[in-house]
Amino acid sequence: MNAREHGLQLLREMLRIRRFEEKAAECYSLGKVRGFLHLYIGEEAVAVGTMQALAAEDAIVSTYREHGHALARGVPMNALMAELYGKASGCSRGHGGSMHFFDVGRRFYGGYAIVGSGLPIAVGLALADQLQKRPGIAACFFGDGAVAEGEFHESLNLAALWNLPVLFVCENNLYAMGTALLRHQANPDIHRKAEAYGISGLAVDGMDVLAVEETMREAAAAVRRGNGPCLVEARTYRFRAHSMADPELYRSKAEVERWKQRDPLGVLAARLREGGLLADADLAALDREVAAEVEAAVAFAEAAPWEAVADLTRDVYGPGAGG
Amino acid sequence: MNAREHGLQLLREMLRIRRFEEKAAECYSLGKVRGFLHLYIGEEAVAVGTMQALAAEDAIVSTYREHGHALARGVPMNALMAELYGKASGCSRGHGGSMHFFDVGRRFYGGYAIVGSGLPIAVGLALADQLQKRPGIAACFFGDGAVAEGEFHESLNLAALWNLPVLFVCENNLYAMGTALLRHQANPDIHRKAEAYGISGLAVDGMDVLAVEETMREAAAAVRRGNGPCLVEARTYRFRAHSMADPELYRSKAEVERWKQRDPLGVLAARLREGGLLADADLAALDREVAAEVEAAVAFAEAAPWEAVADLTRDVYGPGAGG
Amino acid sequence: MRTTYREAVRAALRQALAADPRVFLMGEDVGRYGGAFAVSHGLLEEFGPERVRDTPLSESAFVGAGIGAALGGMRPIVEIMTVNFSLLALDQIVNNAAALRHMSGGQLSVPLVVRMATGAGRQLGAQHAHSLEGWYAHVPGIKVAAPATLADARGMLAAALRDPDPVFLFEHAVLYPSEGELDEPCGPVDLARAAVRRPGRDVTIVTYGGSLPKALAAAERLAAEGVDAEVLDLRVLRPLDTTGLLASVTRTRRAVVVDEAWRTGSFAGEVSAQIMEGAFYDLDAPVARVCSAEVPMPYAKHLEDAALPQVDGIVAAVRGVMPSRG
Amino acid sequence: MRTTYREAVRAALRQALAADPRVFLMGEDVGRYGGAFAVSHGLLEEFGPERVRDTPLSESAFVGAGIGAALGGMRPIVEIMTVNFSLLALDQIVNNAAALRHMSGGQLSVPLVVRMATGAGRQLGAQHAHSLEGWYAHVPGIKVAAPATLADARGMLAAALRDPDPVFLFEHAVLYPSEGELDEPCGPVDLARAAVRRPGRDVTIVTYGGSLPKALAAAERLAAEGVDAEVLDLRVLRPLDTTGLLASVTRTRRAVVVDEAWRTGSFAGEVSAQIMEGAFYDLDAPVARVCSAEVPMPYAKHLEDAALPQVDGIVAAVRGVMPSRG
Ligand SMILES: Cc1ncc(C[n+]2csc(CCOP(=O)(O)OP(=O)(O)O)c2C)c(N)n1
Ligand SMILES: Cc1ncc(C[n+]2csc(CCOP(=O)(O)OP(=O)(O)O)c2C)c(N)n1
Ligand SMILES: [Mg+2]
Ligand SMILES: [Mg+2]
Repeated sequence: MNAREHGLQLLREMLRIRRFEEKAAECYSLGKVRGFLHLYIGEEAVAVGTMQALAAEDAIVSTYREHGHALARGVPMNALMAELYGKASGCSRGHGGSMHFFDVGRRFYGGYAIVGSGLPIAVGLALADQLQKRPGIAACFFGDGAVAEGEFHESLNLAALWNLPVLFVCENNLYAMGTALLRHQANPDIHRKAEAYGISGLAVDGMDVLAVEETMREAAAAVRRGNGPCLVEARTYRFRAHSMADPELYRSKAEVERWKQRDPLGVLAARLREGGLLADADLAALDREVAAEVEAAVAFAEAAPWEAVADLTRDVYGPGAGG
Repeated sequence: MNAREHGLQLLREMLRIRRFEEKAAECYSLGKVRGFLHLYIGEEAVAVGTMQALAAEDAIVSTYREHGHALARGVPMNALMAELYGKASGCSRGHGGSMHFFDVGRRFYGGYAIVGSGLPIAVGLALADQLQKRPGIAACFFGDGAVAEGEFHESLNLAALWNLPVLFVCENNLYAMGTALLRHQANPDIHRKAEAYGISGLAVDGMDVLAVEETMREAAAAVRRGNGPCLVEARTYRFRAHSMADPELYRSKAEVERWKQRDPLGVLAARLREGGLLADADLAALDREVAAEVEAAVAFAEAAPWEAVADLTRDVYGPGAGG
Repeated sequence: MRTTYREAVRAALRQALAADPRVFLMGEDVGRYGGAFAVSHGLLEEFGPERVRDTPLSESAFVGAGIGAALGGMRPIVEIMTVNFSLLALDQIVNNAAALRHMSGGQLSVPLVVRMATGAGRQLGAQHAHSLEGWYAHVPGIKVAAPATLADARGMLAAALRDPDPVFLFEHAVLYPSEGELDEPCGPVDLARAAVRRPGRDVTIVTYGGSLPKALAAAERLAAEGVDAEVLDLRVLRPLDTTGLLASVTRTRRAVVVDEAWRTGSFAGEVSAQIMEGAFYDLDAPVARVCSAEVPMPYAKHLEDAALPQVDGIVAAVRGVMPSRG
Repeated sequence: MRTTYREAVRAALRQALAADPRVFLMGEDVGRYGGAFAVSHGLLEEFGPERVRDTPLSESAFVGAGIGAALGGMRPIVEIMTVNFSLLALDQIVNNAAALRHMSGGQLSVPLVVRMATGAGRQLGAQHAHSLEGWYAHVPGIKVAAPATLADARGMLAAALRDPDPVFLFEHAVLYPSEGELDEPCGPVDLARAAVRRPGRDVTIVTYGGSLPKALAAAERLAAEGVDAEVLDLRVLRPLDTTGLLASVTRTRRAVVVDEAWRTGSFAGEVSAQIMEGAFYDLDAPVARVCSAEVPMPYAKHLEDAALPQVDGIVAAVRGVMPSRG
């Protein structure tokens, strides 16, 4: 795939996330989507850039802010929108909602809503690959806030100690809910914490999808080569509130506006334009294409069936569960 | 106090720990002391050297291997031996045993038997001092194994973030039970982990009580000055088994013998002799003195009363507990 | 005065902070964010960052630090955003907060208050819907209370701060917006007795916390059918007011226990067992339980509704223990 | 063949490791140390460090890694040295291990086995004496079993490894040295039914795990008094064999539940509640409980003995539910 095709591909993926979430927020205000809804808008370059470095055999573990990771991984938008609607056609049969997308076929091992609790899972998935001599690596996304949890420390030490193929991706968006990085990290230089575990740590501009892709390819390759885990800090920013309930008292509109100047979609579009790889017509076409996909997803979700209440406790235990 | 007096004082404190524990082990084989008994023998220089840097207003938090810390802090040997016997005259009324010595009057906040769980307690004690503008600092002892626990990470970050007066003392005796340092720490350079929290970390020869004292005075002074917490790694070794149940399959006799060449009591005695500060007569006198104290402690413990069974649930809740 | 459960808790916090310099509030986002449920909104501005402290995401460390600060003479109020995250701090709670006084032979005291939101009903899925009050009530050395009314939301905090031992207050998230009348002045309430929220002759509906409104609604429905149900709010799960519980049940001779926890191993089971032990010969029917279905809480509304205790289910359970009429 | 509970567990581990390459054992000191209770002694030498893995002190991470490895196709056996330390891993257990299958709409399966030593009686003090089986039994999505006999110590592990869901095995530390006869060959046992360990007509003593020997001793003492007690070993706490429980109690019409946990909120309460719900009209006396005193476990032997269920207390409780004679 040439540079233009690749560039358009990255732009398309980021746009799919952007439009999907704008629609999700709209559906939320209409009461069709409920519970917690954490938007990824502004951070799209991290998910899309990282996925370029991952293969089908790799496993992915994410957080409650995982719409972008699921979409970039190729989980069908229909299944995701239906999940937000709580329908049985959702990627988790409506059991999970926004915070718990799963697609085992694509090795998307899900959204975890307890901060930090996905890290040990990723370590275990990597251990399974190592023990079965499989080529896969485990990519684990988490936020800057998760770095303060004990599980961050325990997981990095364990993965490093056992030389496990884990790509730890910290999405540093400068806030843990309303708590700024400097008020939750004594040493805010997150990627440098890799040294405490004797592994390599990298930092990358999380608003530049090409930079993210390059860094992640490098990091993933090293992990694949058996160099053990790697910690990558992607510096990004959340354009929207933490969740739909957040009054955003903790940051200024000006700060948000400053970051919007570096909108990852805008940054890439400009870069492609400079290179003469993007024309207005391309953008318009992308917009139409993605808008259509989103509309189709909403139609699918609206039409999808509900799980029968009679099946409430099905899937609590597995088939033929002994005893 | 001149160099000779000070040297003899340090030697006496270490000898008191050594003889107390030898006697405790003897009582254990006689069935008079039960439960878990973790001996500190070989590590005496760390407790004794550190206590030189602490004042009455400072708080101390320790582990289940805390005989040495309690003795060096000045908790009466009688109360400790009675506690090992499970008597009501014990420092914890026989409720705690070897792993749970307490003496609130001396701000000895106890032995904690869940590895790593003392660290947050020390952070809180330091926070109380800071908020009440008291001069005290909190000294927190823990082992190399505790460094792998999430609470180590969370506690150091919190103490550093809030600039709390905590002296974190890691007694690195190279083993977590039967697991060697290199098999539980991806990066075994423990004091360097301080960097991840933006605080200072120091390492010291834990078999040399004078070196420990010097380093701890330096560290404690910095903490007192308000420079925030400090992490000191004392490199030491456990001469005895992890506990009375440990068959010691994980290390060689030769390794233990090598370390015994650096017995902290021998190291100090030799140093004092070189300086002409210690005569055989002094040693003999010390031995007699300490032997007498230990014998008295045993006599006290033997004669001490048992807590009445009728009082079993007293002290579960405080006096005038509301409700 | 007209107010809400949320404002009642905030008023109690403000009063506690104003009354005692040893009191401080710490937890995730209690400060600049204003509290995940806006309970502490405005307190940072009023009392400053020393006394209203935002913590990192480190539940074990900041709960343990609360224990240490209490040992050090402070009166910390630790907010764990929700009970779901308290699992990460259970070691500090069970092995330190609850044990230190006795384990030290009575030397130590841990005057700590821990507040947390609890319960389901907001479509948050399996990891954000726990009701673990019953687990906490199992642990000697701590006290466990569940304010279900505005008066308790306001008064239990002051009572907890007076207590020499760790007190855990469970605030059901669904109650925060609930409105009602509350009159000044506000002092502490007792942390000892269950309260009859609706007197009745025919049957006792025993409940606590977020299930109280459902129990009262069920009682109203039953009244229309001529069943006069008493509604007993346990208020404090540990120490449990067994006397008050047995007094009501021996009077009505029938009981239904409503508890949002999963049925097996729920606190409702403990209540049933205590009735068995203390009022067996006074019972005209076996005690029934209305609890949550044994399933990780699903996100979809119709499934979550089906999993949780509802008014219909309570009414049906009460009918089940009443003598069947012609 | 003459063997011990410890050796029975070891035999099961060896057999499992030999039979299935997906099986591996991980935990603190399971390897070079030989296991804190010498259960895994020799397995490192036999199966190597890849399959018998010493972990750092990181309960949350290695239990979570066990969950992840199970998701990845392995059959991990995670040893948590004792239940006391499992508090540090409860988030992984409750929010991940138990929830992932349902939360993912049935896509994920977590075939994980977690073993841990439990219980008191060895003078280890308040932080090393917990009996939290009842807490685990509260959680849907996992299974909870407590081998009390040599046959179960050996057979439950194989059964647990066949199960598609997380199974938690609680081995009472006091049982490890217990001796008995066990005959080859050893296959899996069921993880479904309670077992009558001693048939009797007059009363059912319901128990599990470490309390079984005490219950049997009490039954012998009672036999001498002419009271023929049946001893029912629950074996599996989740899913509970309610049918087997009710079958025994409806036959004997009297029951005493023995459980080493603190009384309030104990699993014994759940058992009592289920008897209330399923056999109320068949009872001749209220169900009694013999549990631990509500105190952090003290170190001193006489105090620990007084705090724990003992044969005398069980005998007295049974007498209490029998009709008073002469
Ligand atoms: C253990 C735990 N504590 C608290 C919460 C509540 N909570 C949800 S998200 C969040 C902030 C997490 O920040 P970060 O890790 O930076 O991720 P971000 O939301 O910025 O993507 C908090 C405190 C939680 N879900 N889990
Ligand atoms: C959380 C927890 N896990 C496991 C144990 C069992 N255990 C007791 S001591 C110990 C080793 C601790 O090693 P270290 O911290 O180096 O201290 P040391 O014994 O060497 O002084 C272990 C695994 C425990 N007490 N707590
Ligand atoms: Mg963030
Ligand atoms: Mg050590």
